[in-house]
Amino acid sequence: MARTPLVFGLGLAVALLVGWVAFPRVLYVQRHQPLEFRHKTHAEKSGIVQCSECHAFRDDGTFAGIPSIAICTACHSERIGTTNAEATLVENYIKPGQETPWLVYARQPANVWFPHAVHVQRAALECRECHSPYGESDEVRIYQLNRVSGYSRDIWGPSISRLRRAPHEGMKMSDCEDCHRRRNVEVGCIGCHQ
Amino acid sequence: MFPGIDGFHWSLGHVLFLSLFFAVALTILVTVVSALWRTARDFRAHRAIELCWRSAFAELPDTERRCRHELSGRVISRTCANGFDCRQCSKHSQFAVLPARGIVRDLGLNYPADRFYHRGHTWVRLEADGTLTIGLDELAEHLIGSPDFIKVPGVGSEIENNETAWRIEKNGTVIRVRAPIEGTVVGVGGPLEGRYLKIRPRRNPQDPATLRHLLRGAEVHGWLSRELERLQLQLRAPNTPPSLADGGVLVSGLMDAVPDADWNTVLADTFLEG
Amino acid sequence: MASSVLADSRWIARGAERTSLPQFLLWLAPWAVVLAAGVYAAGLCLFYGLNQTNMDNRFAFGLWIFLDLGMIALGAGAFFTGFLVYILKRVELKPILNSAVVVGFICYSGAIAILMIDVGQPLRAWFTFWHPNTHSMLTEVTFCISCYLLVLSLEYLPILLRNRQLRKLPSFLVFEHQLHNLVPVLAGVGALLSFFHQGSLGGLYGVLRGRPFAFREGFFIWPSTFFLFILSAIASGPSFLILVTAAVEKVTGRRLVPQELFRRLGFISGVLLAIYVAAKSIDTLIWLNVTSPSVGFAPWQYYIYKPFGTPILFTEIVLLGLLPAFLLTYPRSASRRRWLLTAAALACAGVLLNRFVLTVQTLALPTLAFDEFLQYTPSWQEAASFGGVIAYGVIVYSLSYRYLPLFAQPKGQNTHVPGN
Amino acid sequence: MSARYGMVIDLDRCTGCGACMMACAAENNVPPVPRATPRTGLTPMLVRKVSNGGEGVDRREVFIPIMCMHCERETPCVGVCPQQAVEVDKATGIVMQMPQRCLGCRYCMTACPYHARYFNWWDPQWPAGMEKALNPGVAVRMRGVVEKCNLCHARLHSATQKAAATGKREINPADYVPACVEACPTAAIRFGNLADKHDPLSLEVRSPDTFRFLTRLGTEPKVYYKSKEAWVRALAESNSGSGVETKRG
Amino acid sequence: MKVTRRDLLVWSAGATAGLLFTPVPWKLLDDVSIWSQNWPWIPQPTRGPVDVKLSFCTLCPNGCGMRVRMAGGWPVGVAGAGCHPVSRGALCPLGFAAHQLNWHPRRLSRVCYRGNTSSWGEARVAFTKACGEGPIMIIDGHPGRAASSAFETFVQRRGSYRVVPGQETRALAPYGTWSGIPAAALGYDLENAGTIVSFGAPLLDGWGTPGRLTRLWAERAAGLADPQLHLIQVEPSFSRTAARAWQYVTIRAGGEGAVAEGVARVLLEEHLVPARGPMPSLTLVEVAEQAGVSTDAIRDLARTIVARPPVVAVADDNNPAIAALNVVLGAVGARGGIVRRSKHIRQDVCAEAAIRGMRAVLIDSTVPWDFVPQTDAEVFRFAAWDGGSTKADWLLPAPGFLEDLTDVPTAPTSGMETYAVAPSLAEAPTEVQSAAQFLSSIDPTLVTVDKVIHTRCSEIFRQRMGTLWGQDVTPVAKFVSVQKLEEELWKGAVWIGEPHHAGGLRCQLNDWPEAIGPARTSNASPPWLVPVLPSLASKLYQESGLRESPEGRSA
Repeated sequence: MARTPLVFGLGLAVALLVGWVAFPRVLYVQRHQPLEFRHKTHAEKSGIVQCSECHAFRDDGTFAGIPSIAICTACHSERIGTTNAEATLVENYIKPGQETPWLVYARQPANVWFPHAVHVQRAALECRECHSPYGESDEVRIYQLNRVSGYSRDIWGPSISRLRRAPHEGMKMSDCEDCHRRRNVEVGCIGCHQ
Repeated sequence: MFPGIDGFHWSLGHVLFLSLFFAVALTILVTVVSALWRTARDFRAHRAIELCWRSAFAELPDTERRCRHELSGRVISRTCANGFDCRQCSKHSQFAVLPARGIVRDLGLNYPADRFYHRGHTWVRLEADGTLTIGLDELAEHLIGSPDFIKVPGVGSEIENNETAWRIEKNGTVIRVRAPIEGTVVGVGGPLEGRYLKIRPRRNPQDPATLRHLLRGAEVHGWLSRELERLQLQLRAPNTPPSLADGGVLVSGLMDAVPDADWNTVLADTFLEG
Repeated sequence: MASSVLADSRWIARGAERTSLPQFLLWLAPWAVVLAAGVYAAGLCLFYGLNQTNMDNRFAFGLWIFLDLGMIALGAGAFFTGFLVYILKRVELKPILNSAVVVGFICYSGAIAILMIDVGQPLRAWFTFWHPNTHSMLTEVTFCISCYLLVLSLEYLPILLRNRQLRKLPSFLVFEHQLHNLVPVLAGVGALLSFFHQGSLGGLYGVLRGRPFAFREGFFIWPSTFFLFILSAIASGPSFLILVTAAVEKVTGRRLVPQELFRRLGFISGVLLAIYVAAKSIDTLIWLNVTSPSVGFAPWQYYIYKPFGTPILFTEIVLLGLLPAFLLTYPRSASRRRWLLTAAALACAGVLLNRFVLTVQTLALPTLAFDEFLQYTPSWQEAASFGGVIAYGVIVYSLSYRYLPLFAQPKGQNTHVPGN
Repeated sequence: MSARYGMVIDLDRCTGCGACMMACAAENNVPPVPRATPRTGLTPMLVRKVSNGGEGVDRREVFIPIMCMHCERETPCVGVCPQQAVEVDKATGIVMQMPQRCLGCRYCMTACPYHARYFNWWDPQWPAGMEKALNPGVAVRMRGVVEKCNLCHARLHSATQKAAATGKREINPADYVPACVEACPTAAIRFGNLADKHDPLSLEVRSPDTFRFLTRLGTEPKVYYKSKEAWVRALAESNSGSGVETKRG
Repeated sequence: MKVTRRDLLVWSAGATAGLLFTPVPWKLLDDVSIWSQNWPWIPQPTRGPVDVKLSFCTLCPNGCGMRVRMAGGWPVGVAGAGCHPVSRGALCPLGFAAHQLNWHPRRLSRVCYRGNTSSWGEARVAFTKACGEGPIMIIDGHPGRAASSAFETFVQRRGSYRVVPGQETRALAPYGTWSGIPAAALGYDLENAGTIVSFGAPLLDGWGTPGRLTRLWAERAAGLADPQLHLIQVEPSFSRTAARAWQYVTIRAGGEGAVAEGVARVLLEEHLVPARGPMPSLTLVEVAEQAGVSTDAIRDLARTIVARPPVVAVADDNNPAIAALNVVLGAVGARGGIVRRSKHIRQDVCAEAAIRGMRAVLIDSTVPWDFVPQTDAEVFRFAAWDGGSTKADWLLPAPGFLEDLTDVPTAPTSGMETYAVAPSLAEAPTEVQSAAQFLSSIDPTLVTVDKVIHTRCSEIFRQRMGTLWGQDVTPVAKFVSVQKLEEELWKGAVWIGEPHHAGGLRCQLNDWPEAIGPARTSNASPPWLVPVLPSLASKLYQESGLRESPEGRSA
């Protein structure tokens, strides 16, 4: 009669293994950025200190997000390095005047209105509070695309259980809400959805 | 739904509503889990077989649940309430003192007097070495004839009273034969050996109480005549009146001889399927 | 007929006389066709969206909501019988209990299936659980009918496990036994849930401040329709059970329950119906004279549009309310099977008419001075889905009747009498 | 102090040209689904023609733009939504419909006495390539959800953003004008903050010519109408079916 | 060990229980919901910087000022530009969805020769051949543009240039005939009128520059019992304008001219006006008979209209009787009446439907689709949208809304002279050419549109007259260079000429002209000049029932 718990346990174990280990690998597709862009190297070599020097605000208060190729061209109009990425940048994007098809880790869907101006300029939040200190590292992260929802993994956060995640990890609505609750800022649906 | 989820309010109505919901959900969950747990407990405590038999017994037609003392004529009418387990019957000893009214008569079947008979048409014979031999009685053998396939339990396995002891396959139908008594299987046989199982009983075979629930002697006749009567009713050709109870001797291999009968019912009634 | 040709006889309870398999399949075939058409229509609605229906921005609810409300009202027999048997210990109703559970299960699962097609985004329907608006009657309905369907499934499970083949598995049989022991708990929970969602379904319309035809004042947070719906549901539930049982008796040509039980159910139904009619009349008078005028709507204007004239109100309250209530309780009419069945049918029709008026007339009536009275005819997809649910019910009930012990029969009956 | 945005629609000035409908639909990315019928289309702003039923010189007609009235109290659609997809925004008083939360049960549509809510019966479709001409500030609604006038919240967003960029908390009222208000060629639709006593709108709503529809339902709509013609004002509370001739699709 | 069915069942039970304690069901539930919120087949708006540009609507000759919102380089929204002194920030309903027109399903995207796909090269060869073989005609819809100038230059030695005028322009034709001043130089000084009597003109429904009338009406007439501006509508049907007019006179269809005669007779007989003649030929009884109104009503109307001078009568189309009424009223060449707004415009020759003796006819995309010439000449039809059946041999895809540089001359009914430049804001499909570009490719020496615009700007600068209305109002005299002026115009400013002179226009009537019945039978919809409506407009009109369905119109 010890057979039944054994078989049951086996099913349980297989399910747990599949759910926790295999499932996240299947759910997310790994994509590489078109270029190996290193934040730290750029900061050191060009003397850029502020994020907003490249990730700028426009005059009407909107946030430009990832800078356009024009900003890259300012320094890289000709090859200034020997790496493959440098060659790709100059040959594939700068010379034809084409925008780099960056994969945006923090991209929210069309129904979300996230005003950087309100958070950064009015509430004076640091970029790293939401975007992690990625801008200070030399890491080139792999972009993970959720096959079902089409979202970047950063929206859910690196932990599949969403337990024990760092404050900057996760960009789901509940994360926004948590932060708002902590800071006692109340907004209705209209405040963040368009 | 939970604090921290968008739309949760710490308002009285909201909390009350959700509390009620969780209470209901919890009640349902507890009900299911406790039913499961009780099921598992029954199996652990070996009550499951008993429960199954009780349930099957409850499903039997009234005619199949007659008390042995009614069959033997000691009482006019009585339905068994103990699943044929006279060892648990408080009334059994009272009936035993009543004189038997029936006369033992040859029904053309061989029911040796040294055997004890179970209502599921098995017999038990006490051997000298303290083991019990179990076989299918003559009526059942006549019914089935030569089986297509039999499946007996392995040596060393435990069987419980009224649990399926072995299975007989005949013309695509699986017949589950109920065990007449509990014990450990020490030997197996088949129709050719004249016995199906040899078991070591769990209780002391010398104690009369061990085999008290089985029919023996004069009781067998009353029971058998009722069974034969039922069979005749069930096996007659459609739209013919029932023939008399003494309508001759049973042929062997009735299932082959009368293939159009409602064998489902016949076998279920005969082997106490429930 | 020779029983051995019944290929599925091993699955049919011993002693239960059932028609031959081919004949049974012949009976199921047309229903299966209707069900298939319904599934196809539902598939169209899910795949292409609700433009497949004839509902529109003004007639945002249509045939399906009427079906939901009607089925849930008639399915009230399940909880109410359970309540009577297990809580009030009216054991004489026990023979019909299993049948009542199956009827309830069919009504509720059918209603939920239709709801899932009816909502535009079924994939997000779980948001109601995750972000519930507890002020909404619909939230209450969603929670309660989901839970109650679970309860009904658990009540249905023991019946299912009593199938002749399934019960051969000891674990199933023991589980059935243990679950059956706990069914009174489920009956209690079911009664609680039903009380709330039957009421909330009424509240669904009663709270519509913007629709003076439906809007009602009430007690605490519940408009009067909340209580009227509970009453009308428990009044019509037993009547529906009478109808279903009578229909099964007609189809199978057997007497399944003692006729005394019919009278008993009819009496319960009749008394409750009488109470309901009284409450409904008082409510209508209050609404006509106080509630509606207070929001600026003269009551006469609800009834100027054909076909929703005052006759419909009369029909609902008198012809399909008072009359069956009388017939069901008056001993001389109640003791005649034909009268009893007619009365039960009238009672059920009355409740359906009530649900129809509340769903359809509410939406058809104008609110703004320059609104027009609207008409709406269901599309074939709506009608087919509707038919599909009915067919689903018939099929599930037929299968249950054939293979499960729906009506507790006296032991040994028919056992020795071969079928003909 | 939170704002309470509202409108006054001067019916005497409305020529029924439909510019408000068009501007609203273009601003809010309303799809021109060819197969939609007059009763299954999306018209968050809908101009209806109503006449007094007279003939010849006695005939009077009025055009009534109907939109979400943004009821302030007992908002009929808010209480009924099972999953909080509708709310009255605390900061602005806008009755907000969230299509992403909506499950499409349409209960709110039956609750709305103004029929100002619309269901996306169809998949949103535009002629090929026209997605380039969509307003980036408004998400396209998917099939199977309810939508309505959200008082051009995209414009509120732009105004908020613009204010935040200069560190301000309050928006410049000139930056937030709904599309219908902006489009009206006769300035018949006026928009403002009813909570602001100095807003011209606050004065205007107190005019004896101003009225609201179905105020007796007690929902305190924030969209007011205005007319000097008594028969038009009488429409506000008059019984439906009282013989007024109407036209719509 | 043998795997039994029971094992499988137990294993499945274990696996199911286990799965509930993994993210699989819960994460999938969430993701599927998110998927349903972002269905991949739902169009997504473009992301990118948003920008507002000033421009002008080029769908009709009125050229209303527009603020065009651009996102990612494409127009995504249109609103009225308040700085435009004529349209004053108002647009007609179509304008609000005009930016969507370029993606209309009936947009023309390839050259067609008699129903078959052809190419620009072949069209060019055919047209060049035609030019060599005989006279050609170019028909223009919006005269006075830089492109019109190029057309006229092209046909100088090759044939003739004709214009298809709008109804508003046609209504001014009698004054042109009587005064000798081109009708294209005339306009209405409605801003100063005290009473406007409209004979079926849809004044509040897209007449002239739509915003001009609606703004004027809203400011001076709407909702007042005795407004400063009396708007009297004389019309057979209860139109939108009639519904909103201060007074509405219902007449029999085609009775407009008769009513005008009757009113003139009463005015003259009762000496309500200084004028003395000539007396209309119809008696009041005859008028009442023809127009279906009582004689008393005509007398009342006459007395009412003179109660608040200045009075001007507006005809829906070329109707000499109504023009004669204006002469009787003294409204011609007077403040608040018909005025001459500019000096230098010459009369355009109107295109007749029957065209003879031509080898080829080129029809510009500005010509209304329903203008179908009856001719044996080879027809080259430019159009951005396919309006249905046409008799053109060549169907040539033209630039759509804001896809082509054009200038915007004075609007037909305007009381003041204006000039503006509408640069191309949207990228045109590659297969598209304007008529002017097409002609340039045949005759490379032909003057180009931007050159003409430059010349015109220089002319304005040289004359140092008028004012520029843009972000600020600047007199032309203040500009230091033509470049600065041109830059402002390209950014969306409007040049306004000198104020019109009340004098300079005289009409003398010797005989009462014969009344002409209405040219149009139905005035339910305004004279849209685009063959198709924006899809959104079609939809909204259909759904609101406000206007007749466009399908019925274009068929």
